[in-house]
Amino acid sequence: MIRVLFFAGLREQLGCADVSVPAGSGTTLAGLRAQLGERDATWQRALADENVQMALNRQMAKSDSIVRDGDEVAFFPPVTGG
Amino acid sequence: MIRVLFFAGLREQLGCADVSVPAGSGTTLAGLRAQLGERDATWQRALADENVQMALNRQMAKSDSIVRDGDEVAFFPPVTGG
Amino acid sequence: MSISISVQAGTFDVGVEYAGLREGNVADGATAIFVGSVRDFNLDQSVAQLELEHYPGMTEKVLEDIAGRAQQRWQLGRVRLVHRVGPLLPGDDIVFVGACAPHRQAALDACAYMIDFLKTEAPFWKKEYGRDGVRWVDAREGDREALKKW
Amino acid sequence: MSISISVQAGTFDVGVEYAGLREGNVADGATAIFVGSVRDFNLDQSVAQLELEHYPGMTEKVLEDIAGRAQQRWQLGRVRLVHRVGPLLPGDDIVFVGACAPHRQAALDACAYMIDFLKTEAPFWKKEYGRDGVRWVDAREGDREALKKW
Repeated sequence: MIRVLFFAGLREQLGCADVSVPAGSGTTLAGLRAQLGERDATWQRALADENVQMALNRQMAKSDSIVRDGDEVAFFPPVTGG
Repeated sequence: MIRVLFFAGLREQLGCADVSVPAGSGTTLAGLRAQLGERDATWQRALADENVQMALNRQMAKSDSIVRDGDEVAFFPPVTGG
Repeated sequence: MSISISVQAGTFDVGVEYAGLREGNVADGATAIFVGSVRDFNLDQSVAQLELEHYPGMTEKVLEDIAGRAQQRWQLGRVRLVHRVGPLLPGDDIVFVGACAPHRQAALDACAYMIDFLKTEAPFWKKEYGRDGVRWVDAREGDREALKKW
Repeated sequence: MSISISVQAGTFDVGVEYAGLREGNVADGATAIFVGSVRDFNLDQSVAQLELEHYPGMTEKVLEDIAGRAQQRWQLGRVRLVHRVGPLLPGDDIVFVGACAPHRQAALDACAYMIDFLKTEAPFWKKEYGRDGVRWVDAREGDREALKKW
């Protein structure tokens, strides 16, 4: 399984803090994101936002990163700390 | 009169923290410095050092600044605070 | 060459943090510190309270990574990063960035570098509770711009 | 927009200085601080003690002038400069430079600007009492160089 976390405004938009999805073979972050977007119109719209950033195993990651079984993925808006 | 102060290494070289000299008319800082240098070989050498800096009435000043009666002049090595 | 990171709900004491950077440290003549605090307004919306969300686990990792990169780039002594999470009020301190170095330029540059990257890489999000309602703070374009100098 | 300057023999407390910059100040989200301390060696001569001489009256004037120029150049809130004089030991703090601003870049730049100019304009002189004798510290060429960026 792949654990997927959502933070801040994105979490509120989805009404969801985390989901677990089965690990497909050779899935990229972009693929996982598209797959999650198929859930419904809200998820589609929220995850289509090009500002949404991605982390793979707690490191900033790009769309073409490969996601493997046991990985932790996160989607979130641009950070605003400091 | 013009009050002349010396600081740090220059004060130690001269063995003198301050002197008062009569105000000449139209004296510049360079003129005052040359005049002080005539005291003896030690003063000559110490004040000839091009690193020596000058202040006029507690502001950094240049050689061509005019010195007037009642002014406070200072000569000192490059500063090393902070 | 030590790095110390804290992500915490409670406040921090700048005097105590400074003492931690300096104690027994006579090799480093320079210490640079940046502290970020909650302003009472942000883009014209008066702010009554702030809520800082973060990504536990990733936050600490990113802060250590930023501090480590600074230590590779400059000759630094101790480095300390503290970031608060949870509810905050106007005037409260949010973030402490401190760097010691033998020379001042390294300490000052490293301090500026770390807060610049913290602002764009560390997974914290601010939510403002203001007179006009609740909203997530938008990322500033200027924060991305600021990275270009490094 | 206030400037506060102290030239003093006694030590300063970074926590207290920070509190003075921040108290009741919710307009400025950023505070940058630089603290200079006595290192235990300088150019390979082990330093046992330092004596800081200054030019009373001019010192305060120059520090106020430097702080005033910083306030003209950047949008700053409170600015605080403290410089110690007299005998100092390794590890002792010598100088505190603090600047508050609505935005971090102004606070960081102003802090770096003020310590850079303090190093070349403020009439302080360091005398080192070391293992190998007593000597006046030479001005560093790098300190003149550092001004070019402003």
